[in-house]
Amino acid sequence: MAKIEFDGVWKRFPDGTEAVKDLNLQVDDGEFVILVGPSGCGKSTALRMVAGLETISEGKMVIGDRVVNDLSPGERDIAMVFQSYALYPHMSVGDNMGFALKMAKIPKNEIEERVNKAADILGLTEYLHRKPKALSGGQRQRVAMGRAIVRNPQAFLMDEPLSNLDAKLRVQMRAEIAALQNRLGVTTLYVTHDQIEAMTMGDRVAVLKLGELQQVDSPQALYDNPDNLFVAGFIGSPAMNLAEGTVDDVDGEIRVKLGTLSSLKVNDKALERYPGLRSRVGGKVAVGMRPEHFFRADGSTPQDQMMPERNVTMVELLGSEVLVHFGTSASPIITEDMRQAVDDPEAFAEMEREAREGGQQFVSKMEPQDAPKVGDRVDVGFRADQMHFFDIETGLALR
Amino acid sequence: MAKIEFDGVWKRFPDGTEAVKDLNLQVDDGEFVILVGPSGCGKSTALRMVAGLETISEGKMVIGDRVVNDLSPGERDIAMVFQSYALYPHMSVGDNMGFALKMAKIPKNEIEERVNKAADILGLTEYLHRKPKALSGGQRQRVAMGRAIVRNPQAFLMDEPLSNLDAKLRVQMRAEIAALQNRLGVTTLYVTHDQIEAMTMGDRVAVLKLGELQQVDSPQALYDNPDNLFVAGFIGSPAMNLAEGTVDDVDGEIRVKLGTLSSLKVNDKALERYPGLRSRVGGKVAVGMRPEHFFRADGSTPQDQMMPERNVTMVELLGSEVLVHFGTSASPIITEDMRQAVDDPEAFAEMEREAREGGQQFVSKMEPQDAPKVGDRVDVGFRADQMHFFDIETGLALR
Amino acid sequence: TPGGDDDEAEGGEMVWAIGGSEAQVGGVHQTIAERWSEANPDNPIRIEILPEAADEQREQQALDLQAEAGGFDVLGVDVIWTGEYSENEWLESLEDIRGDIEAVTLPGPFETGIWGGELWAAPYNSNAGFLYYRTDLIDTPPTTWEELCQVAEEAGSAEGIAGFVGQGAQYEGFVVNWLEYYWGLGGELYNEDQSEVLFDVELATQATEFMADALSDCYAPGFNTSMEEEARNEFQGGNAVFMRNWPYAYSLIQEDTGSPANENFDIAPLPTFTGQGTISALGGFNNAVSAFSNNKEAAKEFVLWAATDPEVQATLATEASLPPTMASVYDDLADDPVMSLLGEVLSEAKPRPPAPQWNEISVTMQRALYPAYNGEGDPRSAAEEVLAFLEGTVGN
Amino acid sequence: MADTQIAPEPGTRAGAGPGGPRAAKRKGLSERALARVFVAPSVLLMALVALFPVIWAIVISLFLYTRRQQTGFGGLENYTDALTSGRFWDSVWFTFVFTVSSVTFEFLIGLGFALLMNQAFRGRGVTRAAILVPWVIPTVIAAQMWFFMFNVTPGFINNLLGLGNFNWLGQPGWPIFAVVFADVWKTAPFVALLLLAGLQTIPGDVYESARVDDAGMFQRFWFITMPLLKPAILVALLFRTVDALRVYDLPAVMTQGAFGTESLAILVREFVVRTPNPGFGAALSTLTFILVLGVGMIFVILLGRDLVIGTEGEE
Amino acid sequence: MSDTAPAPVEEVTRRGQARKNRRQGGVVEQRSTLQVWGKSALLGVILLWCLFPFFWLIMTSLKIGDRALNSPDLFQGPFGLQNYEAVFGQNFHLNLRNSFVVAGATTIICILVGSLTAYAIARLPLKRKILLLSGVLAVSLFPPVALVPPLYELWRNLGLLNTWEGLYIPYTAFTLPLTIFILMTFYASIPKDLEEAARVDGATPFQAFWRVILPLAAPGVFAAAIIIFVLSWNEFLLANTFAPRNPEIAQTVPVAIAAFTGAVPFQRPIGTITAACVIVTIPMIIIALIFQKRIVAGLTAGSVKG
Ligand SMILES: Nc1ncnc2c1ncn2[C@@H]1O[C@H](COP(=O)(O)OP(=O)(O)OP(=O)(O)O)[C@@H](O)[C@H]1O
Ligand SMILES: Nc1ncnc2c1ncn2[C@@H]1O[C@H](COP(=O)(O)OP(=O)(O)OP(=O)(O)O)[C@@H](O)[C@H]1O
Ligand SMILES: [Mg+2]
Ligand SMILES: [Mg+2]
Repeated sequence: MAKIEFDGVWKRFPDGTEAVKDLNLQVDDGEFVILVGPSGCGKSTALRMVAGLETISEGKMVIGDRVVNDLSPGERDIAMVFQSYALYPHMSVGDNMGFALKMAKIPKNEIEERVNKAADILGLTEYLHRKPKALSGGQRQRVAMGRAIVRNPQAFLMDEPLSNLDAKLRVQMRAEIAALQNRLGVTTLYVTHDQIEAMTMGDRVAVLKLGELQQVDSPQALYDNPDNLFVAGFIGSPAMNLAEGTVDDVDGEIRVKLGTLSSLKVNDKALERYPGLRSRVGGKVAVGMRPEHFFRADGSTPQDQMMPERNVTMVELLGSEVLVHFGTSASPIITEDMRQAVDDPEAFAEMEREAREGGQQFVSKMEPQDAPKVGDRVDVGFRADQMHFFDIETGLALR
Repeated sequence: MAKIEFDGVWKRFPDGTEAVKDLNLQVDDGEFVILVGPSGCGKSTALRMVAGLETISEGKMVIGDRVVNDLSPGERDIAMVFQSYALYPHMSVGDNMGFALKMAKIPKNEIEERVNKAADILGLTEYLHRKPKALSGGQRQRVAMGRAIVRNPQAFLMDEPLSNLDAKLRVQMRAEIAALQNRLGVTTLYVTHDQIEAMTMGDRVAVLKLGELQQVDSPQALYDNPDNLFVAGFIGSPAMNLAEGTVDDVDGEIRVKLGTLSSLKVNDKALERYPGLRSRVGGKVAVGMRPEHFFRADGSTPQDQMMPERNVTMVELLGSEVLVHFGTSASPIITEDMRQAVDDPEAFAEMEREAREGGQQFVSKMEPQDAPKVGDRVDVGFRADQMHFFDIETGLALR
Repeated sequence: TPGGDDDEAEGGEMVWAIGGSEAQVGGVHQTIAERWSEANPDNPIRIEILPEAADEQREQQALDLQAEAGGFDVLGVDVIWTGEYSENEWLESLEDIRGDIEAVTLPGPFETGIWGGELWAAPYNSNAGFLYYRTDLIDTPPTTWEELCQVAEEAGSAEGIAGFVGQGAQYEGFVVNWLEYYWGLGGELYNEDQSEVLFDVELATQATEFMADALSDCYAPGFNTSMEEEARNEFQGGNAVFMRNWPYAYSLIQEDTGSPANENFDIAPLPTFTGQGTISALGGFNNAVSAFSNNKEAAKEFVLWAATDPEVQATLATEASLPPTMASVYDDLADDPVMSLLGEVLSEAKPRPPAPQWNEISVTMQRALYPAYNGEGDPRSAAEEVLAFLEGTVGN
Repeated sequence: MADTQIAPEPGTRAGAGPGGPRAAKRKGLSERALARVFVAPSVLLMALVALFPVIWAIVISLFLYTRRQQTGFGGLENYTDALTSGRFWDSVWFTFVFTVSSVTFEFLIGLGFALLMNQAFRGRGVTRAAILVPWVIPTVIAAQMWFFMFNVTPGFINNLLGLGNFNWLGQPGWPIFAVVFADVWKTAPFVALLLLAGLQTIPGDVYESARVDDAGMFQRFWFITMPLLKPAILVALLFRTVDALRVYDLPAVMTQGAFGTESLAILVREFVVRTPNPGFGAALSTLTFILVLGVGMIFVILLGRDLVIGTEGEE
Repeated sequence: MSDTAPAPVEEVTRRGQARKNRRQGGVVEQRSTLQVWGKSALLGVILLWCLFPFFWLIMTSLKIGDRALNSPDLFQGPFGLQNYEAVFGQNFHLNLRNSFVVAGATTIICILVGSLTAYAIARLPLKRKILLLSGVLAVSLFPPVALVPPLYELWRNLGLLNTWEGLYIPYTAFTLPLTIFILMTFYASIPKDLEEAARVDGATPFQAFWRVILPLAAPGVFAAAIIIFVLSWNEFLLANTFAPRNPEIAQTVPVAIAAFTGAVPFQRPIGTITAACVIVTIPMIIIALIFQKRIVAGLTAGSVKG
């Protein structure tokens, strides 16, 4: 077992792409760290650098207490689940899983035992003798998983290992991986796009954007206290609603005004978390509101905790909950930063248009029994203590 | 545009594997049907049969009003996103996306226009000149997407097209696909493991298990009224809690007793949906309870709508909500059916053990503010109208 | 006499490097080697069989000799290699046995062993060209080339077959054929001791022009791609009236009872342009002693024996139809039609000059004259080219 | 596993400095060293066999000879002689024409064969072997055979086509055709074999994509097969070209170099074997070598661009 | 042109399925009888093209008698096995043995040594690869006839004349470039991820090569093996120089064939040559038949996503 440390690590591809920029991240011995970030932000590259599959353009990579920059992958003693699986096509599923053990000269019967056990866990027992090409996509992914979990390495590197599994299996696998990691105490770096995995599996979550580390913290901390707009917008699904707000001081009570209509009270709890807000009175800030903190207002809801008569534009039934989209006159946030995070010129253009028109859609999560219909005008409440505030230019939280 | 019809379709692989068994499914003209099912249940195979990439062992495949069993893929005029992407490694991203158009002899400038538009949507504009091998996994998947969406075919076939994208991009893509499908009115068959995609994108959802179609219905109907235990357990994440219950008639009030402790009232609403339950008084049935229908009971909760003093064994914070696992003495359901659905002998063995010991863990979804701590003993309420009942042997809903 | 460094190596087995069909097991060279070994158990001789093609034989000998490896003691050398080998100092001079050999050998073949006035190779077997003709189509063989061509055309077209076949492909055989015309016109290449060029451009042009004309008249189709075997096959298959070829064809045609030519052919000396006498190019192989041999004395004895022992020489003729070089043998072979004709022809046959440059000369002639007779070049300038080259060879 | 905090790498722990990270010592061979070890045997073997003779040949090409007798140092005289001789340029021209035409046809036919051999049908194995037959026949014998085929005597082709006594080998123009024809017959299977092997490397799912994209058979061939087959094509063309540039047997046996069919290799052999002039022969060899290598380099660079660059060390 | 989708033979041999499942993955393709006939006809033409001359060889080798052998009529008798008897009367089995040893050794060494080098060039970090490749190529490009005299000298000094080693060593050296180029393209076509997976699994670079890359390059390896074997089997120049005589020692088949002579000087031994040629061609056809089985598509199918 060993810690993994990125010490000012850069990756430049021959064509000049900088996939990882000055990454500083320490994964402690036995820790389980989740790596998240938009597609193409350098997660796989970072993992591959740990594994020794990409040269390190600059900086130091440390595993245990060895600088491993020049060590070959085999010498690093890590197990990896490749995003592309990279199964050995000429070997049966069993041989694929046992290959690393065979290389480590583990006795045959022990190999068999460990492979069978892993196959059990992964539900691959009946496919042990098949070649990868006769497997379904998810089965292949499980084989890739199996190749890692039969081992007992210094570190696990897993690159979206569950992305092609069905929900049920994924739940099971999550539990298995967590249990395994717990039992072996193996340092683990885990890439995922699944918010649930990100929030539940790891000790800490590291958020990358365009090769740059944004924030590393425990999942809940990340969720509750995002360091900047990007993290705020990235963590959580559906994403946090972000809008331009004007800060007012009404009789010593700080309020934010979104667009033309609403003026919401910022309560003390929120002010405690964002003390920087006080100095912004009269100015504009970025306001973040998570969908699940909206609720269907009723008579008892104070006026300064709700946006009255919102026009419902879309209702998505998710079974256990409902996503209600409604219109606001709040201007969306447009920073260069956002622009990059959106990574999609057209969406950006639309946002700009919306900004000009001074209005955007908010998404709220409501109880199914509270669900309005499209076209309804509803009063939408918001929990005053749950607001987030960021500098509109730098995107940094107003702490 | 054209309907797609599976008419008693079978697929047997040369090694004898029956990947699709007697599939009867009609996707209407312009309809958006989602195909879900456990890993390896034959979803990709079904799609590939529509595309003409797998021969049909038995049955008829109809697109529009032509039997296409013997038509080559090209003649079927369908666009497909492959689960494995199948990008052209020697072509740039732009050429990959434009290839089908080039084959269709679309003028160059129009190709360029359409490719640029798709690249915009997919956030690939800056990669248009790269070769696939210099892309990240998610970027490759987007190229695969792009290859399909530049076209205007009779049908879209999409095999987990968003599985490797981050949450944010996925939300965007979902919207784009839905909009595109709406705009073009193209019949679409869409495979996914993502519950949200399954629940929000399609007109109908088809559930496959081991090659057999289980149920086809609108997402909400599927969620609310699963036809059998398998669908009940498969749709929804976290999955529905399933346990053996004894049906009692207490003064004309139907109750179910789970394990030794609790006896829950079945209210009229539930009875309306499961009239078959009445005839089972005194017998055992399978009871299904969705996690989101639990709540933290308080003084006002009637005794017959709660399980008192449950031992909290795990609490998962998901940000917007909390999963609370608690112990019960309810016996789990073990049918051959279940066994197959679980597809994992070890998990099965554990379930059997639990069954002997007469107890299993339930998962509930609660508001973060209601979250107990591990080790707490809490009273867990359940919404009496939301119970599901199935025959314990056949797994069929007791309608 | 040679140096004494080989004294201690005196005795032991000798190696005779010779190729061709007769070197194979059962061939006459083997018989002769066995005969020698029986008579000289101290210095037996063994054959290293060289490949069939002359160029290959020469190449293999050259590798050994160039390396001064001494792997070969006795070398079977083509009559045209004498000068080259001696100039390379690969050969032991045979001057001390010259007299014995010269006394009994036909002059033509003997000359082929001489270079720079010295004897380097002992004559072993010889060869000369014949005119084969169809006795059923013509009565008497023509004596001039013009006549031959005319008769060939007439008889050929009457019969629906070709007139004349010979060696017309671009290779050494073509040079031989051309020289036979050129010599037949009275031309010469060099003077006696090869110190002066006597090449006559006029005659050479005539010879080439004759061939060029004949190519469209009396030569068989494919004449310009035919070698010995192609010629024989055409004649033997009954497709030609005349053939210029070596004696080997005789027995083959005679044995082929299915051939239209079988029983219906005869041989005659090659014609000339004057109708006088006959001229043929000489072929054959001589035996030389390697300068790197460890056993030169015995080797010399062997080559002398092979050149002068009447029994050996007779065996060549009787067992293998190889033309002997020893004059007296022909007297005993008078009733063999081939041998008797050979006896006649050989005395007038001309060796190609065994100069060291012969290969270059031959190549030059091929490259100049072959296109010329094929209408691809001017015969006169081709002849001038040859002359120029020949003159270059006498300077050094 | 040990319960130590520190990486339990036996043998490396002893040297672990307290606290701070340190550069780890390598164990075993680094990739770079291994690469050298992998390359070494080939290089040694090839150097052992080829280096000395090539250097020797290049050295003697600087000396003047009269036949086999060295007559002194000549510097580049042999080269200037060669480059100013019409015979040299004639043979360069023939070699060039031969190479271009034979390689073109070999490639086209070989590609066709390869595509055929790649099909699934009963008797494919036998067909594959049958297609290879021309190539396994020793060249000299094949050359002899084609001489018999084309020559007036015995005249198989004339017989077959009823051409009477058409003199394929004995009139200007046609001998080149005959030689090229024989070479194409003989070596198209070689190209086919290489391309067949190359076809196996093309992933099947790309074809599925292409079918779905409604690419017809020809389009799949042109847009998918050809580009993905490029490395194999380059290798096949490379070795066919350099071999064709050094063709010897076919013209030597079929025409003896007559009617402008003297190839560079025939010329070289002329001066090495038939009319030996080691210096001049070596100079001709060196010129041939430079020419062939020059052409070969074009392919190597094309190939290298495809295959090698990018895997090269990044420093 | 034909389609190039991978098409393993096994599937074809299941006759019932064969009609529907023509190719792997069972891509649907319509086949009219016309197409079938067209393809069969094409196949026929190709086989005729390839095999007619070989047929000529066989017919000629069976002919006896001088004139039959030289006749343009393939069926002009008389026929008999005398030519074959004559061939084996000349210790030809020893030549076959020599050729087998020499070609076999060349093939094995070439594949072993060449594989490693090709792998290093295709995948391992090396500087100046293009230069190395050019050097490798250059080795085989010098006109061999010019290399013969110095090599002869060298071999004589090393005592390698008339030995098997004396032949397969230079053969290996001169065939290595081809081997390296062929295998290099193959290794380069194998997804890099596989090897990376192996390295992560603790395989040394050599093990990764040996256990993962090499098996997947089988089509290339076997194609190369066929080529090397045939080239060294048929090599003439060096064999004729370094071991020109003595079947007991090292004379190879082509040299032996070239040494065949007619019954009398000048006579061309067509009968025995063709017979020998048929004899030596058959082992190579068998080898090609065996090796070609390994030239199959789709070896890397299912290994990587994307
Ligand atoms: N070529 C083949 N030969 C034999 N069995 C196969 C072959 N291809 C797939 N299968 C099997 O058929 C079943 C269905 O495969 P399919 O790829 O359709 O699954 P899927 O539903 O797409 O699964 P996933 O969600 O994992 O992609 C699987 O059990 C698989 O193992
Ligand atoms: N070989 C390469 N050459 C140039 N750029 C590359 C190369 N490989 C990856 N990249 C680029 O580097 C960036 C990071 O890639 P990486 O694979 O690490 O992304 P990722 O975070 O894993 O994304 P995903 O979630 O889509 O898998 C991407 O923008 C990608 O386009
Ligand atoms: Mg990635
Ligand atoms: Mg699938």
